[in-house]
Order: sequence, then structure tokens, then C-alpha cells
Amino acid sequence: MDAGFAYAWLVPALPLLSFAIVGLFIAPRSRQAAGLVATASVLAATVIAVIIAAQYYVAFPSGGDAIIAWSFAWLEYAPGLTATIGVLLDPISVLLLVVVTVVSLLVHIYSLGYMADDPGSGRYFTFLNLFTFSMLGLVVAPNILQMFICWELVGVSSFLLIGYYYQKPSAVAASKKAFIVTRFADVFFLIGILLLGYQGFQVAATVGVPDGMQVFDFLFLTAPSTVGALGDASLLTIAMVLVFIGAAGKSAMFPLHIWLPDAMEGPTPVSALIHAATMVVAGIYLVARLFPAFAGSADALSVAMIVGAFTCLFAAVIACTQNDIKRVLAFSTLSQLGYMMFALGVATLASPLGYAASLFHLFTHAFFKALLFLGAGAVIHAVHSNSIWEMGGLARRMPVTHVTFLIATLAIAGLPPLAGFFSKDLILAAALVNHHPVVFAVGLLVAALTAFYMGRIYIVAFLGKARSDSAEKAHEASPVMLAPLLILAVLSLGAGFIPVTEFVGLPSDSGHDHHGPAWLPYVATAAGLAGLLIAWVIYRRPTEGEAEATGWRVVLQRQFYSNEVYLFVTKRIIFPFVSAPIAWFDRHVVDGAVNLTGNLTRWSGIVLSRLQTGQLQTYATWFVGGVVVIGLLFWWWVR
Amino acid sequence: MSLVPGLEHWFILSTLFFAIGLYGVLSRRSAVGVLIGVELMLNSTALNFVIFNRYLATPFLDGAVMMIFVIAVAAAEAVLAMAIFVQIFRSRHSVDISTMTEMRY
Amino acid sequence: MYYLPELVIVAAGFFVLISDLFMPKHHRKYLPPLSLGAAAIAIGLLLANVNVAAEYLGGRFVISPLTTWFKIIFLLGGAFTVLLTWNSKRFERITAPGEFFSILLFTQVGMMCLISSTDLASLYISLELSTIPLFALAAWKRGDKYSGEAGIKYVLYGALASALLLYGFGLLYASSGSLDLRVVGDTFTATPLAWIALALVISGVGFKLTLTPFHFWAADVYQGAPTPVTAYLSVASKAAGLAFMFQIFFGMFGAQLAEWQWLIAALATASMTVGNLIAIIQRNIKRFMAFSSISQAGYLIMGFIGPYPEGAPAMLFYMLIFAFTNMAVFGVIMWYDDETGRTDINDYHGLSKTNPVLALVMLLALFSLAGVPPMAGFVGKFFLFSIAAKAGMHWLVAVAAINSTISLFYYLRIVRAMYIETPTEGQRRLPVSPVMQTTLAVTTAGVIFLGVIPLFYNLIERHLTDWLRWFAGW
Amino acid sequence: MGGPVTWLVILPLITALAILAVSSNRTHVFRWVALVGTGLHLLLTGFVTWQYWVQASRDGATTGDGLFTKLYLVERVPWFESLGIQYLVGVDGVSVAMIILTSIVIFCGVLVSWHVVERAKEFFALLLILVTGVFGVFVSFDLFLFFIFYELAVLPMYLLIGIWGTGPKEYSAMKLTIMLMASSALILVGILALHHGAPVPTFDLTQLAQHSYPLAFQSWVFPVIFIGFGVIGALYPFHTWSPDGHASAPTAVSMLHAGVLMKLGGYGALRVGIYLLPEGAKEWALVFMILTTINILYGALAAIRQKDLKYFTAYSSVSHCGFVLFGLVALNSIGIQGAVIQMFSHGIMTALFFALIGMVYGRTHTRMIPEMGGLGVRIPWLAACFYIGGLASLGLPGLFGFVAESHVFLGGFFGNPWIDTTLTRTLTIIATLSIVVTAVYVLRGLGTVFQGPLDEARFGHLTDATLTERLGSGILVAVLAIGGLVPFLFLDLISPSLVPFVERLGDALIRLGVL
Repeated sequence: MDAGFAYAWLVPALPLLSFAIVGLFIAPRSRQAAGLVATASVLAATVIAVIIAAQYYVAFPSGGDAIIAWSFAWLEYAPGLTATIGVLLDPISVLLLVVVTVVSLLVHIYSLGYMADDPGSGRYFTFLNLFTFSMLGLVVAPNILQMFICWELVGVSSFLLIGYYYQKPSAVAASKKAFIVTRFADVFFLIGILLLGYQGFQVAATVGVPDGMQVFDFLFLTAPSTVGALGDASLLTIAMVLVFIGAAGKSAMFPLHIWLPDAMEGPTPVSALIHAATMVVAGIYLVARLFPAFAGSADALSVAMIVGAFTCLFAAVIACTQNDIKRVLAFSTLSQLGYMMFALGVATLASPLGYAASLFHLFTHAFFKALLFLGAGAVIHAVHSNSIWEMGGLARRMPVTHVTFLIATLAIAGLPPLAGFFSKDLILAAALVNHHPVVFAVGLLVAALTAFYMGRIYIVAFLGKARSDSAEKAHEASPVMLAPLLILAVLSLGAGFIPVTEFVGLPSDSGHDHHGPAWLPYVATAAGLAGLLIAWVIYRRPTEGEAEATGWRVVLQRQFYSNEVYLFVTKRIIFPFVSAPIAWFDRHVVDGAVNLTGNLTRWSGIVLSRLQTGQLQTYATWFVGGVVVIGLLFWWWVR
Repeated sequence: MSLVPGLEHWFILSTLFFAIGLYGVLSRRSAVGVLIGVELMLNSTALNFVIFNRYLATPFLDGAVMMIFVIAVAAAEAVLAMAIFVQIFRSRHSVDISTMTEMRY
Repeated sequence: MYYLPELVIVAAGFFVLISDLFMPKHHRKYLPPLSLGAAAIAIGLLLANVNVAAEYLGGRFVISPLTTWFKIIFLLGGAFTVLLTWNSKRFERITAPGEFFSILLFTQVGMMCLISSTDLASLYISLELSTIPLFALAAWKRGDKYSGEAGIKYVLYGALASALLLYGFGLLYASSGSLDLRVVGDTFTATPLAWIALALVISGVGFKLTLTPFHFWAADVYQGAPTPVTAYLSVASKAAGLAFMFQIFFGMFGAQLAEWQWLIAALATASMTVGNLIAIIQRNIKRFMAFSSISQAGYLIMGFIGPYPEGAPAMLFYMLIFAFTNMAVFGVIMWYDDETGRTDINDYHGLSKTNPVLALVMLLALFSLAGVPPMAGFVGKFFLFSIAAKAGMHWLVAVAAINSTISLFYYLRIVRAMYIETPTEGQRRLPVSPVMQTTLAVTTAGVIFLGVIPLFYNLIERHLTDWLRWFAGW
Repeated sequence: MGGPVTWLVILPLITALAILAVSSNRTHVFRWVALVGTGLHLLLTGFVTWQYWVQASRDGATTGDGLFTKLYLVERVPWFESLGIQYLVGVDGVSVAMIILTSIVIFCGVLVSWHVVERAKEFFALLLILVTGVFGVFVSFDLFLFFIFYELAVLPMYLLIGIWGTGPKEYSAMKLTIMLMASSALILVGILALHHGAPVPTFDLTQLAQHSYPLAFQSWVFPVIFIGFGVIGALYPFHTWSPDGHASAPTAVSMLHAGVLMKLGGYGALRVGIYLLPEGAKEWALVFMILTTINILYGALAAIRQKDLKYFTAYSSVSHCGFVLFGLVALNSIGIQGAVIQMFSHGIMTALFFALIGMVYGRTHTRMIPEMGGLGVRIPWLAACFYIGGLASLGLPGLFGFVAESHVFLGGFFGNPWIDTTLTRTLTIIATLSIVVTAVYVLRGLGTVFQGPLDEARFGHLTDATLTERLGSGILVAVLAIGGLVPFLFLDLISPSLVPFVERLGDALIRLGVL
């Protein structure tokens, strides 16, 4: 425990405080003040986070200890089974702290301009603060329950922000979809937690828990003794796969990816912050956080690798055909998340290059993808359309946006010396180093595809002639929006030089090859260049009707009909064939049984009342019959 | 074979009375007929008391006393019943009990 | 002179009868208070000597706390009936008040002697004295076809029951050679003849107490008889039935009772089930109350279950509660009948809007009948159920409790008529006479407080303890 | 005269009588009397809680009292002595929690019923009589008294729904009353069996607890009692009174009924069933666990199809009340603790729901979900409260529902030594699916009502919540948030009192206290 970091709890606490104050008192009165207060709180949090990072990395320049900077018992389920709330500082949480605060701050600032005309922006900033708090809480979570709690909270913030334009049916639908799909994944996560908690408790009961630790603590769960004990119980793979499904939901891995493209219905800065830079990487972060436990089960890691690689390719292919600029970026995000995921999947405890590469890519991707989104936001703000085919020639009218967007495009395309080059290179190297040639091939192909689709939207949107009136009249965004763009551009340019891989090294690293073969950078760069070149060739002079996909491209544009499959399952199967029958069953069978009981009672009353004929002699017969029956009963029973 | 009737014979006689009375009660449509049936039953019980007293509880007269009570009560019952019949007859001009089903179910 | 209460009632009966002959017509209004005064004096005398045991006529007439409490209940039933008829516009026109009240008082004497007698002869005589005059009361409304029909059904059915009972008595006499209840019980041997005798005697009890399948007369007679008579039948006459059953089951066959649990359980189940089920579909409130009280009789005899006479206090207590509760209900029925001449459940629509206090009285009393806490009816029922549970008959408790639920269903029908339905057009607030107000106030107080205040039950129980000890020793 | 607990019970009754004493035509007076009465009650509840806290911590009772429930503020008066009946009231942690819940709900209920006009006098009086019964149940430790109060709490519902309800109110009221009364018949059988099964016949719960009943006895009495209480706790398949009843009931009644009365089921099943009959509970736990699992999922799935907001909430209550019973039959400290928390949190949550539905209905005059849309623009306060309630109901961390549900899931998953843990885990996993289904119906329902385009012609004129409405719903929302943010306060209150329950079961988890 290092007292030097005790103030770290301020980082998530400031946005929380601001959320409460802004939401309850400021937002209903003044939306401008709400924006300023919210931004100020995140600024303060950013400053503290950066100070912490500086302190921490100076103290531990090459992978360091985990420090519980602050914690208290929040919820005691049973003695020895407590959910604590705390702040865990270790290399990756500090890394993420910086990423989240910085991007969040920039998005806050950008939003001041972007949302300036929106009457509901008080609400917007409230939710944005809530998200920032939740994400920071997630990042610093020292135990899996706090992770889950914040996991849910980021989910709900995402829901609230996607559905920000709540009178727009598509936004409402998208927000519901995002929440429900991730929630579905969370069930598996929850079951995984229950399993880990239960088995952890058993382990704790036999092995004992190190001082100051709880069953749910990551430090306990990833401790070799625990992992070993879990592995012995042959539950490790199950638990880890369950947790992975949760992570896959949040990180929109195939087949749980369908919510992310729709989530673009939210305001663009939200997309930048939540659905590109931070929240969606929570899944990656979770796997990284539990990496020693995952590494205990080769099967679980393989699942992560395969799902990651497939998503990576799948999304990239779809991205090539989308016309909505934000959707392209969304699929691009999916694809990049796939990179990160398979990078984790190829890593092992002994050779954790993929682990470092994944986090490095997470770090760089946050900046250039946020930049892309914010740039797209500026464009959309100016053109009032999402379709790239209604843009064109924006390079002249929006020079600053153009330049920053170009930087980001080149960064994601993996051209040196921009940020994306280094991290993507490392991921490909990791695949090679750990002998996964197919995954490497996929990675390389996707690198080319990435360059292609990014080149496509850049060329169509920014070069050539304006294709609509609004594109004609587009003009540069306000300075408050441009400032974040510039900052992010600088980060996209330079982030690759920050030695993130050094910081996040694992202690178990046995000093394997940390660099791929020497030819790798050239091949990767060539792939990127090739993609850009093809895009240039095809879209230099886009043909009319390009927007309308035909033939096989329809399949791609409709995202391989994955939405339709889901809709079919929910609307056509679950609702009518599960839910409706249950509702019917309840009304007619269960309740029918109740009514039947009532009616039977009534009916027997009617039948019995027919005995009361009013005829005296009937009565007398019954009377005498009663005597006979009682006499017989005596004779039978008492005798 | 003695011709002096014993307990069994008397009891069979009273039971016969009782059964005949019961039959009357269950079958007569006229209220008066029913009442006569009841009276027959009551008389058979009165007879019973006397028989049992005579054969089973000789030194005492309990049964005989009871018989007198029974006769008295039967008379009272008959009087009251007839009074009610008369009252009904005034309004309905009939004491056929099978028609008296205004109240039922 | 512990038999003074009986003497007071007899004297009052004759006084009423004779003075009616000579009294000017407009003085007849003094007859009800006179009868009431006699009942009050008798109750006072009984209460003063409530914990006394005595024997008269060579043991043929006994006084014990049990008999005293029974007499108090009879007299309460009688007194409430007198109160109901007092000031009744509709009833005054059709009665010969002198005869009515004297007959009422004579039946009271019959009931009082019923519980005090110890041999079959006096038991029979007092039973008939408490029954036969009621035939006349049921047919009291001259010219009314319902009343006449009720009378004729009652008298013929009653005579039949009486004959069968007497035949049973005769057989019992034959088997023991004595009319003394104790001797009959002591010498009881299980022969087929004895079973027949017993079946016949139980049918007599069943007739008086309206137990299924001997209950058939009740519905028609309750419906047709004048309302106060119905009230009297359902309370005092039922109490007399219970007294009669005490005499037979406790006084005569106490030693055998434990073996007959199944019979009592069967009778109780049949009575409450049949009563409740038929009550559900009734439209006439008096007929409805007949079935309701048939089912109440079913609950009541649960107290006989078990090898112990410990059910006695519970049964007495329940009877006391039932007297208050049923009289409250019949008070409202009587009042409504008197004011409007209507006795259908549907006629009670919107009563809570026109006469909220009376509707409330009715509500509380009905809830008490249904056994809903904290009304007295619940407490009484709870104790009865407890007796069955103690004997291990949990299924009977379940049956009885489910039956209570069914009964709640139909009591709520009346509540619904009064509270939820809207009043029919032009319905207005109806006046309530001071006597009726007093009656309802007293009975409602009983409904509410008898259960909550432990005094009464504890008194009854303490007084009966000696009797129980005596019984157990016997 | 009388201790604070007695006053707690009779204060609502006094308030009811005071209301009845006010002349009928002074409508506005009733609600003030009711508000002051319930407000005083809230203060008294605070006092009782404080007293309990002080006395319990003075005893050092944080560790509980072993096998036997330790009561505080006890009042004991002999009643029907020869039958072992007495007036015995007192509180332990669970009672205190339930009392707080009831006080809050009734206070808010009065606030949101501010504008009841038709026969307002009887309405408030009956409502308060019902509350008397509820309080009585939570503080009585004599089974006879308990039963009296239990029925007193159930019966006024008939009139409350029958007179002030909507829709097929007579039918619903009758069904509700009869089903609940039939269930209380089972309880009665159980209580009498418990009474006579004890060596010294008594109804004193604390004394009955010192006797362990023979196994054969427990194995038939436990299901009788559990089902008896289960009916009011909406145990599948005895829950159908609840949707109709709630749908027909007026706002405050729905609040009280779903919020508090349904909790009598869980409370009774715990206090009487599991506490007195632990062996029976072990024997039957699996059966009831299966039923409650069905409850949880079935209620949630049925809720998806509901068009009427009240049916929607009622089915959601069925699902959530399933959590209460599920937690109980998990038969371990976590599950039981979760059940108690769920009782509280669901009470608040569902009261909030019904209050809001009442407010929405009062404005739109419809409760049909498909007819509404985009109302969030016009009634943002109500929408916000509704969403907070909805999020609480889908178990969002930071609100009370999560605390409860996480307990219940953990409890179910940890299982107990008497049932194969594979089974309990499977059932728990099935139950966890409900959190998705809940999300589906909550978001669909609320999304349709409050989001999307607004029908200007029909709903354009709506106005947001009035002051009393804001106060009423605001308090409930605040409780949800406080409970979710600082659950340890609530846990400190109840968990010492739960020790005896678990100790009697002989729970392995507690024994591992070294951890």
C-alpha cells in the first residue's frame, strides 16, 4: 500500500460528484453551466490521472506492482465474502485511467461546441459525467464485483446516451438494442462471477486468502494458487469462457456485435467516447485484467483468439460497403477490437507479447478512433448528413478537420510513423511469435482492408466535388471543437512512441522474442499502402449509383443479415413462441384453474341446492336416509 | 308353543306401527294423512316404552310415565298441526303438501 | 332457589298471556318491555349465581355453571328477539302480541329445562316445549302463504323428527332399563340395536341443530317465518340444539365420545360444506342466512371432537358470540324488512350510501360470521379449530378453514351489494328506531369486543373447569 | 400507556378513527389528517429504529443471539392465558426493516392519493386500517396475534379495490380476497399444528422456536405454511390474484399491496416457516426452488406481452417476488439476507411504479402502453422517476435492486448442503436469465411510453408532476438510490437478526466465519 496514491479515488469520485450536482441542481436550470461544470470536473480528474500516471510509471518503469490505493467494504454478503469498493493501481489501470480521462475530457470540450444548440444538453452532460465516472470506476476496480457494477453502469450510460435523441424512434431502438444485447452477454459474465466466487470461496476455505484480500479480488483470482485450484476443479475454462462472453458483449465481438453499428444513433461525441475509445474496450480490458486466469486455460484463450480474429475480418469486410460515415467507423472499431482480442488470445503467460500489444493498440486506437469520430462529427455537423455520398470536397471547406482526419486515417491504416503502425505491427508480430500463421494472415489482410475502407471514406468525403447542397455550404467547425481534434491529432501522431509495452509487461514474461521478424514492418506497411492505393483507384472518380449496392455487396451492406437473424429470433421466436404462450398460459390455464375452482364451487352449490326441492316428503326421505346412513356408518366403522 | 305374546311380538307390532306410520309420512299427499302417519309413529314409540318397561325394567314405572308424556306431547303436536292446517286451508283451500313448494332451492 | 330464573320466566309467560286477555289494546305496548324485564331479571339471577352447582328433584334437575351459561345464552337470544319485535311497525300489525311473547317465554323455559334435565323423560318434554311452540311462531303471519308453508313444513318435519328421536329413546331405554342419562350411558354396549338407537337420537339432534342431512327444513322455515322468529330459530333454538347435543354427547355418551370422532367430523364436514355451497347461490337473505347458520352449526360441533370435553368452553363461547353476531345481522335484516318489506340480497344495493352506520354494523357482523379477525367470530372459530387440531384432525381444520373462505365469498356478496353497488333510484335514508339502535349497538359491541377482551372466554372457561373435572372423573 | 411498538400499531388505527370522526363534506381535511398521521408514524418509526439500534448495539448484538431471535422493545400482556395466547410485540432487525418500508410506502401513498375525491373519508380510513394490520404482522411474535393482523391486513383490500378500483374491479377484488383468504386457511392449519405440536402449547414464537418438531411433522407442516404464505408472496402457480388485483386497485392500494402486503408472504415464510421448521424447509427447498425459478422467469416473460401498464408492473412484481422466495429457499445466509433486502427494495420500487402509473393514468386516462408515446417531453419528472424505478428493477448497480438480486444469485449459487449444488446452481443460472428478460420488458415498455414521437393532439397538454406527487415519488426514488449506494447501512440493520434463522438451519457458510 503506497500512501502516495491515496488520493487516486478522486479520479472517479470527481465525475460522480459532478454527475450528482449537475444532474440534480444545475442541469434543470442552466445547460451552459452544466456543460462547464461537467467539463471542469473531468479536467480535474484528468490532471490527477496524469499525475498518478507520471508518478506510477516513474516509480515502476517496466511493469509494476498492483497497489490498492484505497478501498472499503461496501457490501458484506457473508463473512469472508465482501464486495469492496476501491481503487486498484497497476500498469494497465493507470494506462486506462489516462486514456479514459483524456479522451473524455476532449469529448467534453468538443461537446461544448457540438451540443451548443441542443436544448437538452444539460441532460447530455449529466449522462456524460455518469459515463466517465462509471468507466473510471471500471478501470480502477480491484475486484470483479466492482468491475461488474461499473460494467453495468457504463452499459446504462451508453443506453442513456445512445437514446439521447429520445424522440427519434431509431435512436430509441438502438439504445434498447445496445443495452439488451450487452445485458444478454452480462448474464454469462454474472454466471462466470458466481462460479468464480463460489470456487474462489472454496479455494479460500482450503488454501486461505492472503491478508487484506477478498475472494472477488482480481489479485486473488489471478493468483497462481487460485488459478491452479480452479484448473484442478476443471471449472476454469467454463468460468473463463463465461467471463469472455461478457467481455465479448461489451466489446461487440461477433456474434454479439450487432448493437454497436446501431449505437451510432447517439450524438457523435458519444460515439467517439463510448463506442470507440473507452467503453467498448472494457471487454479487452477485462480479459487483460484476468489474463493470468485466462492463461491458465488454453481453450479459453483460443476462444478469444478465434472470435477476435473472425470479428476482425468480418467487420472489416462489412466496413468496405457501408455508406454512413459513422457506420464505417463503427465497423472499423469492431475490426480493431478484434485485433486487440486476438492479440490477447495469442498471448501466453510465458510469451505475453500479444498482451502488451493488445493494450498498446487499445491505447493508440483510443486516440485515432476518437479523432476519426470527432472529425466525422464535425463533418456531420457541417453537412447535416451521415452519408459519405452527400459529402465530397470538404478538404477545402474544412481544412483543419481535413488534416486531422487524414492523420487519423493514416494512423489507422498503419503507416509509419503514426501511432497505429507501432501497435498493429506488434499485434501481427505477436501472432507470428506465438505461431499462429492463420491469425497473422487474417491480421495482415485486415490491415489492407482497413486502409482500403478508410481510404474510401476519406477520398469520397473530403476529395472530389461536393455532392450535395449542404456539402457545398459546409464550413469549418468552431474552435472549441477543433481544439480537441488538434490535440488528438498530435496524440495520434506521437502515441506510438510512448513505450506502453514496457509499462505493461507481465512479471511472468520469460523474455521471449519481443519483435517479430525484421520484414514484418515492411509487409505491414505495404499492406496498408496497397489498401489505400486500391481505394484511390476505385474512388478517385466515384461513379453515380455507387451508393446503391448490388449483388453480393447487398449481403455485405446488410452486414450478412446478422440483424435480421436476431430480429427473427426475438420478434419471431421468443416473443410469439415463448412470451405470448406464457402470457396466454397464465391467463387461461393458471388463472383459468382459479376461475374453474370458483365456478366448480358455484356449480356444486347449484347442484346441491336442487336437493332442496321444497317438497316436504323429499326432506323427510333425506332425513330417514340420514338416519340409515349414520346407523350403517356406526355399524361399519365402530364395530 | 305358548300363545302368550312375548317381548319380541310386542316389539314387532310396535315396529310395524312405526313402519306403517313412516310409510304414511313419506307417501301421503294430504297434510292430515302425514300427520296421522306421525301420530302412528309416536304411538308406536309410546307402545315401545310400555313394552320395555313391562319386560325389561319391571319394578319401576319410568316407561309408563314416559308413555303418558308421549301421548300428551303427541296430542299437543296434533292440535298445533291441525291449527296450522286450518289456517292454510283458509288461504289455499287445500292442505296438499306436494303443492307447497313456494320456497325451494 | 337456583331454579328461580325458570320460575321468573314461567311466571312472566303466564302473566303476559293472561294480562293480554284483560288488558286494553293500547296497553299491549307494555308487553315487550315486560318480557324483556323478565328475561333481564332471569339473566341477572343467573349471573349472580353463575358459579353454583346444585341438584333438585332428586337429581332430576341440575344446576351447574354449564347450565347457567347455556341459560344465559338462551335468554340473550330471547331478549334480542323481543327487542327486534318491539316497535316493529310491520310485525305489530300481524301479531297477537300477548300470545307471541308468552309463547316465546315458554320456549325459553323449555330450553332452560332442557340443559338442566338429567333423564330422558324431562329431556324429551323440555325439548318438545322448546320446539312445538316454534311451529306456531313460524306460521304466525296469518294469511301469508310463505309463513303458512313454513309452519306446515316445520310442524310435520318436527313431528317426524320427534317421533324418530323418541323411537331412539325407547331403544335406549330398552338397552339400559333406565331413563337416567348417566345410567343409559354407563350401560351402553355396542349392539346393532344401540347403533340404530344412536342414529335415531343423532337425527333428533341434527334436526334441532340443523346438521346435514337433517337440515332441510331450515331453509324453507327460515325464509317463510317472520323475521324475528327466524332470528330466534337461528340463535336460541340453535343454542337449544347445542344444549341437547351436550346432553346426549357429554351427558350420556361422554365415555364413548372419543370413538365417535369420525362421525362428528363427518357431520361437521357435511354441514359446513353443504351449507356453504348452497348459500353461495341464494338470493333471499333470510334463506341465505339459513344456509349460513347450517354451516355455522358445522363449525360448532367441531368442539365435540377429541377425547376431552375441553371443547365445551369453546363451543359455549362460540354460541355466545354467534348469538350476538347473528342477532346483529338479523337486526339489520329485520329493520330493512320492516322499513321496506324487502328481503332480497339485491335490495341491499347502496345501503352504505343511504344508511352507512347500519351497513357498517352488517359488515362487521358478516365478517364476524365469516371468521375474519379481529371480530369475535374469528376468535370463537379459532378456538373450535384448535380443538380439532389438538385431536390431530388437521384435515378437518383445513376443510373448515377452506369453508370459511367459501363463506367469506358469499358474505362478501352482501358487502358488495351494500358498498360497491350503487343505490337504486330514489332510495333515501331510512329511519332507525331507538330500540333498534340500542339492539344493534349492543350486539355490535359484542361482535367487536367479545373476541378482543379475554374476560368472557376466561370466565366461561374458569367456570366450566370444575364441571370438566367432574366430567373427567366420571 | 403502551410502548412504542404498540403505538406503532395503533397510530394508524387512531388516525383512521380520527378521519372517520371528521364530517364527510370536509374533503380536504381527511388527507391532511392522514398525512399528519402517517407523518407522525414515520417519526415514530424513526424512533423505534433508533431505539432498536441503541439497544441492540448496547447488547453487542451485532453477532446475533445464537439460535433464538433476540427481541427488543418487547411488550407482553397475557390474553387467553389458558390457551397460551398473549399479546406479544417486539422488533428485531427484520421487523424494523419492514416497518420502515411500510411507513415510507404509506406516507408516499397518502401523498400521491392527494386528489382522491370519491368517498375520500372511507378511503383513507380503510387504507390506514389495512396499514394497522400490516404493522401488526411485522411486530407480533405471538402466532395468534400474527394471524389476526395478517387477515386484518388482507381484508380491507376487498373494499378498497371494490369501491375505488377500475376495470373489472368486483371480480378482481373477489378473486384477490378469496385466494388470499384460502391461503390464510392453510396458514391457520399450520399455526394450529405448530401450536399443538409443541410440548407446552403456546403461540409464543420465541418459545415455539425452542422446540424442534419431529421430522415427519415438519415435512407436512412446512409446505402448508410455505404455500400459505407463498400465495400472498405470488408463488407460482398461485399468483394470479396479483395481476388482476393490482390492475384494478387504485394507486395507493396497489402501492401498498404490491409494495408491502406481498412482503407479508416472504416475511411469514421466513419467520414462521423456515425459522420454526428448518428440517421441513430442507426437505422441500428443492421443490420450492423450482417453483420460484419458474416464478422469476415466467413473470418476466409474461410481462413482455402485457399492454396495460399495471399488468406489466404486476407481472414484474411476480417475477421480483419470486426472488424473495428464491432467496429464502436457498437456505443460506446470503440468500435469506438477499430475500429480506429484496422485500425492501422491491417494496419501494414497485410502490414507485404504481404511484407513477397512477400519475400517468391521471393525466393520459389510459394505461395501455401502445397508445402512449413520447410522453417524456411533457412529463420529464415522471419519466425520470419511471426510468430510475425501471433500472432498479432490472438490477442496475447503484440502485437497491442490484444489492438484493446479487445476494439472491450468490445465495442460490452457493446453495446449501442439503440439496445437490448442481441443481441449485442450474436453477440459479436459469434465474439469472431473467435479468435480460427484465431488461427487455422494462426498456420496451418504458421506451414506448416515454420515448419516440409524441402525439401532440392527444398528449400535448400534459403537465408534469405536482408538488405532492414530486414529494411522494421523490422520496421513493431517494430511498432506492440510498439503498443502492450505501447498502451496508441496511445490512447492518438486518444481518444480526438473521443469524438465528441461519443458525437453526445449521448453515455451513456461517460456520466458515474464520474467513
